[in-house]
Amino acid sequence: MTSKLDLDPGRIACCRESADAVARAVLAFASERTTVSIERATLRLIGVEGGDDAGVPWVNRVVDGARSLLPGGIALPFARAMRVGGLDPTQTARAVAEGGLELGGEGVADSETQALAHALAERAMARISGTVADREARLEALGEGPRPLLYVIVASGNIFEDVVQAKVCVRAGAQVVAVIRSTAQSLLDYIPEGTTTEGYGGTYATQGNFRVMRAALDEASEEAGRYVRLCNYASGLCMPEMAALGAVERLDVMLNDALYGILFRDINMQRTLTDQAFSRLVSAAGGILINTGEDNYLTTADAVDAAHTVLASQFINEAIALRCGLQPWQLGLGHAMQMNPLNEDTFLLEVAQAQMAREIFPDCPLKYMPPTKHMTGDIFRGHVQDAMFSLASVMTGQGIHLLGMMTEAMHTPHIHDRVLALDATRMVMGSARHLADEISFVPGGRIRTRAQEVLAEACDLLETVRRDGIFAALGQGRFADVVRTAEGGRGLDGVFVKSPDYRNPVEDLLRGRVAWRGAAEGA
Amino acid sequence: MTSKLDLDPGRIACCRESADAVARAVLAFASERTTVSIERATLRLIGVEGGDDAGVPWVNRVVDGARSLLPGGIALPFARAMRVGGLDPTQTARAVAEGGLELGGEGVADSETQALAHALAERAMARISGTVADREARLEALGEGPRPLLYVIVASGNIFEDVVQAKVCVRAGAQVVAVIRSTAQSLLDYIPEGTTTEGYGGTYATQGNFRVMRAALDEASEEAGRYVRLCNYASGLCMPEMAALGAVERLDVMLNDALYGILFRDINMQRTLTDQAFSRLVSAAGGILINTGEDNYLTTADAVDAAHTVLASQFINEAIALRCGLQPWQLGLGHAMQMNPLNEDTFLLEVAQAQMAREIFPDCPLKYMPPTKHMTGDIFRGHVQDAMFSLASVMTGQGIHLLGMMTEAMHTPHIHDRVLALDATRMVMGSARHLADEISFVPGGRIRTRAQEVLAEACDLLETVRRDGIFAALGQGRFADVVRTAEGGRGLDGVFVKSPDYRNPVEDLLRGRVAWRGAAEGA
Amino acid sequence: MKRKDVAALALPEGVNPHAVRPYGDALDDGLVQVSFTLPVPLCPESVEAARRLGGQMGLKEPTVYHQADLGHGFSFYILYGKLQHAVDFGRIVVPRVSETHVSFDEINARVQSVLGRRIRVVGACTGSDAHTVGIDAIMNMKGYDGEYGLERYPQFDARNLGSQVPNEVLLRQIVELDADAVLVSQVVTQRDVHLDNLAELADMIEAQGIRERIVLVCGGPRITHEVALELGYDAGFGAGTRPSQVASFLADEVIRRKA
Amino acid sequence: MKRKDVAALALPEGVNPHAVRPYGDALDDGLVQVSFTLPVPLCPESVEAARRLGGQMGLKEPTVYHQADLGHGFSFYILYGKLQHAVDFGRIVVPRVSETHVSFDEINARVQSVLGRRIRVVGACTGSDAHTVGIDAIMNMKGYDGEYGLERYPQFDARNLGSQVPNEVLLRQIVELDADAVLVSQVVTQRDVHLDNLAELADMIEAQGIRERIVLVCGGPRITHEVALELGYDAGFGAGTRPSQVASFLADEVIRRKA
Ligand code: B12
Ligand code: B12
Ligand SMILES: Cc1ncc(COP(=O)(O)O)c(C=O)c1O
Ligand SMILES: Cc1ncc(COP(=O)(O)O)c(C=O)c1O
Repeated sequence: MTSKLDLDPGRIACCRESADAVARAVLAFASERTTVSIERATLRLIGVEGGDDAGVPWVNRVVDGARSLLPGGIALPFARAMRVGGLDPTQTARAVAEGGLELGGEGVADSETQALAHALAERAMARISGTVADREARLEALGEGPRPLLYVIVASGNIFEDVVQAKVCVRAGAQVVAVIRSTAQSLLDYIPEGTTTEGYGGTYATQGNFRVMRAALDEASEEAGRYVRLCNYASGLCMPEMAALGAVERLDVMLNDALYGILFRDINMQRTLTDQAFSRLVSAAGGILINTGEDNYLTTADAVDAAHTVLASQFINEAIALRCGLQPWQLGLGHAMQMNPLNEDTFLLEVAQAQMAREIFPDCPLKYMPPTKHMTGDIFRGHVQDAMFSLASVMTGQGIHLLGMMTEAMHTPHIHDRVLALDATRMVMGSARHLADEISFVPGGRIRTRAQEVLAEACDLLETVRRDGIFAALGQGRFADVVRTAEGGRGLDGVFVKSPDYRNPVEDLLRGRVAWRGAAEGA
Repeated sequence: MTSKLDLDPGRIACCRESADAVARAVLAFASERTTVSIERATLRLIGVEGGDDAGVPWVNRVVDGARSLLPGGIALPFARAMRVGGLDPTQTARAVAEGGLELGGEGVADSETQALAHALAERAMARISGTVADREARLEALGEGPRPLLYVIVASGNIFEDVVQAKVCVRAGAQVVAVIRSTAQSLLDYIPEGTTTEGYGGTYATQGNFRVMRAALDEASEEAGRYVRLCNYASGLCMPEMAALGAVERLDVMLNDALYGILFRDINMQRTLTDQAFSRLVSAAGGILINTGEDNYLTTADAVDAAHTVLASQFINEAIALRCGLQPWQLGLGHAMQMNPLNEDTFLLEVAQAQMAREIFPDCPLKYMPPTKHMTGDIFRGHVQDAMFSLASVMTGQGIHLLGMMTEAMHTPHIHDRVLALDATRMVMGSARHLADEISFVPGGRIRTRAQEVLAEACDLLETVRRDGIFAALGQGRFADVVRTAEGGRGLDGVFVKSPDYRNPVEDLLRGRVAWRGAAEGA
Repeated sequence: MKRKDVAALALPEGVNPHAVRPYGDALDDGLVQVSFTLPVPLCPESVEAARRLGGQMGLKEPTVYHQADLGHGFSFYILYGKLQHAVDFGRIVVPRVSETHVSFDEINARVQSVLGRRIRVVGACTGSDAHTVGIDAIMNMKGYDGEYGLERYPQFDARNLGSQVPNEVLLRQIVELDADAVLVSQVVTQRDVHLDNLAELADMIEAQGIRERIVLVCGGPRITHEVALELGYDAGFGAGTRPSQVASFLADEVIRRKA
Repeated sequence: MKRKDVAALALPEGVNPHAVRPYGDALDDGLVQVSFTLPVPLCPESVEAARRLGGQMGLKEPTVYHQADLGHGFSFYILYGKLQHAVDFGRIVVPRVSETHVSFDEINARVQSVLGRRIRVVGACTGSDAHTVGIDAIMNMKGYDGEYGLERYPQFDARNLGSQVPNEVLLRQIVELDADAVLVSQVVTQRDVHLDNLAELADMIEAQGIRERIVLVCGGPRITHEVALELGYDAGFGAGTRPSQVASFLADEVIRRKA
């Protein structure tokens, strides 16, 4: 692809350098820590499922009862308990929770325990690889249709109703179905159990619900003759566990962002950044396409003034992701230009931003979100706003296109809202299918100038963040106009500095994979 | 403006040459003939108004009673009757109609009658010029807002309801208000009298209704702080009279086409082409912006295959208009690409056609019509179709933009349909205001290639029409897939070959104006 | 199926066919969208008026999500609410034109073998209506939606009289050509002019004493089979009709009466 | 005007204020647009079902202009029809927040001169609701729609606690800061969670015995003044509220109670 914007490659390289420095610092910080959710994710990966009658997952019961052990990691104590009890992972967890088995004590570091832990980790990896192979076979057999992938959300609050709606969407052309989870689930420090029909503003993300929807979409995929991707959230306090469930239940796409939880959920930054590293290692192994959260930034900050913060964050997300072993094709970097459409020439700015992201991250399937904030109760106007956005998307070669809904300002979509959105989007994109090949932007024009300016500002911001560190930058409100402190927010009590004897064979294998791959690619 | 399409100027010149040859033949044919409507228009211009109790206009009563005199023209016999009766024009007409005065007889050619007829014609011209000056003063004082002018129709069937709706439109941003006339009025060989609240699918166009709406729009213009243009039809069997009323009642825009009546109303071609010439002379003098009817062609013919017929017809309309003294700024050449929006890349073809017309007729305020035929009962889809069309319009610098209505497939618009259309159009055009300055089309691409092909085909077609003559071409169904014969259709009995002593001082002055102007411009 | 068989219809799980309600994102939530203009200027009371109208329509929790002043005393509203009404789907019976899909070749073959002569068809868009695209789609060579029109069928002798044809002229042609079938198109429906036009033609044909010999068919975007039957026609075809549907119906009917 | 005066409203000519109906393109034509999905597959009977529902809503001549099969047993409809219902506009009374528009400077001057001290305001988006943009628009420096927020008003001491604030935490802050006024934002309305949240807070403040001393205000896109009053609040502000409207109301109310 030749540049239509004449962006300075030197400046882009400079952004990447700063971002990588930030990423290195973040990952160094994270590698010295673990969290309750990382430990729970580890248990989930080695096979612990289910929970008590009150719905508390066994992994929570186990980890909460073993806080003092966490600096060393839960893996070896748990493996030892398995050996002692001679039970499978879930039975062991239950026994531990119910007091029948104890964690800790002697033999935690003995070689047999280590061997068992390692074997369990190997099995976990095999399970993940199996899922990857399954997905690849299905994709191979069915294909998935042209890009951008059309992405819709279902959010009825009842997984069975969600299934109905998802199937209707698939018939109307959806290529990715995201099940929105219940308001505030991200602040729960556990994942609810079982198949649930609860939630408001969304449906609880649970392992059971993942399975129900995966099966439904597999059926719909066969019917539609194309593979339909399932999406959920590796985000919030349970980020690592969500990633783990995604990897084993064959979710294909997961929202996963370095800063989103900090900025928009007031989750403690030490917690989220530590969880980030682990969750990305898992997603990398699971062949999961992640969607980053920059599409949210401009809901709080001004879209015209703060466009560069989106780009800067994309660079940071990219750097962290690559260092965690994600491939460029797995990076659905998010963006959205939340501009008041009544202002003059906003479409030009929209196109400039979208084209810029396209050219800077040529191998990433950018995830493009419609400008939701300026949607009003006027569904007719809103439908047109979304159409213009569809045009911008196809004009600039986006990879994943989140469908705007004309009823965005009122409710989670009604069944036909999505169909009408898909119809309109397919019509607009079809009628302008090759427009991107047809047009170029005039030198010195508003579009080129805007893109160049935004890039320059992002470059400056990244330098500042590199200099001050990400914690300080967040303390200065540099992203999304939101100010957060290193000690503030939820979940800090779930962070532990690793002791020198910390062991997590699952993490080791995940990291090993990255190191191996990095080595293989000469990076 | 530099060409974005790399159209061959030689080919454009060649088209103009063929078209001009066609125009010369048409105008030569027309200059040897008159029609009942031309004669009635002449009477209207010299001041005859009103009609009998049954609503038959005096001009019809007079002309119908004097068919044998028409080869010589009505003007002198009428002037003589005025002298004999000593009455004003309307009184004279009434007296003639009621048998109190006779037309014809001796003295028709004497110098005093000639002088009176000439004086009446001079007064008519003065009245027209007064209207022009009035319009210019108002435009000077108020301006009329940016191009494309947003053009909406009102069509309630009741002029007073139309007024309400027009005012609401003006508030919402309309710059041209067209009062659609009743279905089939074009086939009436008279203009109904007075202020009427009748009509279906539109409101009768009458002199009284013109006045009501003009007054209302003048009021709305003051309120809005911009001059709002009024539009109606100089079309159908009464084309010349409509043009005359438009010129005296300060209509600003009139639909007026060389072929529309022939193709879409089965009006006899000799009749329409003769009426054309006179009506255009009047519109030229009246400073009226005409809208030609090529936007209708692709409702019957296939838009992709027959796009060149639109261009060919635009060339013919242009040539006839220029020869009748219209200035390029008065030529609202119509076009619309009625393509199924579900077909791939139709937006590219739409843009190609619009940009092509823009570049070929750089000084004409092209009138761009939305693709109405593929509008369905799905108002949500339709609203988006119209939005895409608004974008194509602003991307290619159209001059007049007829607003598409999401309810096009069902009814004449409801009051909010127009407001929603205006809202959406202003939003789309505003957000892409300078897009035309920003983009160019790649050499060898689909857009350039398409435009070049359509031009080449139009060139061939024009050569055929020049060779065979317009009558034969219409007989071969070369336009809009409709076949018509020289003797077929309505209104042929209203055409008269002028005798050598034909006199029409109004026509003389109108023609003199053109000759004088042509001379002044060295043409 | 000529008649709907409720049991055979695949209804979503849980739907009670005897009380069907709109569905937004849960069964029986009744969610509907409504928009309209009121001839009152925008003010809190006008919004409340819109809401109350929603209530009168049978909406529970009618909510005005958008309101706009249109000026000159008018204001526009968009509402959502939960419709309390329901329909008994099992009781609805709608007459249908036969739905067996037969191909171009099959139709021609059948006419040739059973009737043994060409079917004579006259068509027109009548009254002041000038919309020929619809009748052309059905009758002309070129056809519609990838299908040929009747003129292309070897076993049909199709004559399209075009637009704005007065009923008298059409009747004269029917008699003159001894038509087996008549196709009338009506697109303009303002002031119900189409109903008047169609009824007038049916009466004239009746008065002429030839009604029994003719298959009388009308069509247009606002025509339904039900309306056509009410007007005394043999069939009515609406938006999106394909030529083969009409040809197939004509062949069946003419054969039924004349073979 | 605090109350609507029907006589003072400029109604279009001919409108009867006691029977106001929707307007399409003629007075009292009653034209409305409706859309919904039915949980039945598309067939002639489902279209008829949609039409009948239109009839039940009070539409004369309900016409289905668009129907689409959504698959899996669902179908979508767009209807138009003529609503027979009407509202008596003269009888509608809606409580309003005072509408006198006062400027930034006037408000500050008035507080300073009449109250003689700064007004203490605490604001938050409560419960699980994380939508801060609305409360920020009213309270933060930056403000909204070209107007400054309360933090910029020299005569207001405004404290924005942000999002997802539990009612207990908010109450504690109210007491601690001895707030004159409380601003609560609620954007998420699913399962009426906003009503529960707002009612709970009102109860807690009541129970604390400080209700009289506090001007209690809520806001959000689905909040109306009427709903707020029902919930025991002093005022409610909906979509598009500007900071000065809130500042002006707070100034009036605090002065009324405490000056
Ligand atoms: C093209 C068009 C025109 C063209 C017509 C060219 C022509 N020679 O046909 C032109 C530009 C000339 C025109 C003019 C006018 N039009 Co017009 N026009 C349309 C438009 C945009 C498309 C119609 C069309 O071609 N559809 C495509 C065909 C294939 O569909 P169809 O007609 O439904 O036909 C199908 C079926 O219905 C069926 N069918 C139809 N007839 C028959 C007959 C038989 C026997 C059978 C079996 C089946 C059948 O089969 C067809 C194929 O599936 C519609 C809006 C729209 N999008 O629908 C307005 C529309 C029909 N027009 C309208 C009006 C009012 C007019 C005017 C009266 C406006 C005016 N006052 O000047 C004029 C005058 C025309 C007149 N005297 O009749 C209104 C009618 C409103 C109403 N319901 O009464 C519409 C709906 C636009 C609007 N919203 O105002 N129009
Ligand atoms: C931006 C946004 C977000 C951002 C919020 C960022 C932030 N820090 O605020 C993010 C991306 C984080 C987000 C997340 C979610 N969102 Co959200 N979001 C929106 C969106 C697009 C815009 C809201 C907005 O900023 N409006 C602009 C402001 C200025 O308007 P406003 O809030 O109405 O405020 C004005 C007035 O109401 C009033 N006002 C407001 N509060 C107060 C208070 C007082 C005291 C006063 C006087 C006045 C006042 O004054 C303001 C200025 O005029 C809306 C859709 C839309 N277009 O409305 C959805 C929307 C509100 N979100 C929704 C949902 C469901 C969610 C999620 C729950 C989805 C999920 N399951 O994950 C999450 C979780 C959030 C949570 N826990 O609460 C739904 C709510 C549905 C409903 N009615 O219940 C909406 C309507 C989208 C939809 N159609 O589904 N969202
Ligand atoms: C990265 C990311 N995580 C999560 C969410 C969803 O919010 P919640 O945390 O409430 O699930 C979003 C919403 O856009 C997001 O971008
Ligand atoms: C040139 C011209 N005349 C007239 C009309 C309107 O039709 P009618 O002749 O029925 O007034 C049109 C419609 O688009 C037109 O383009």
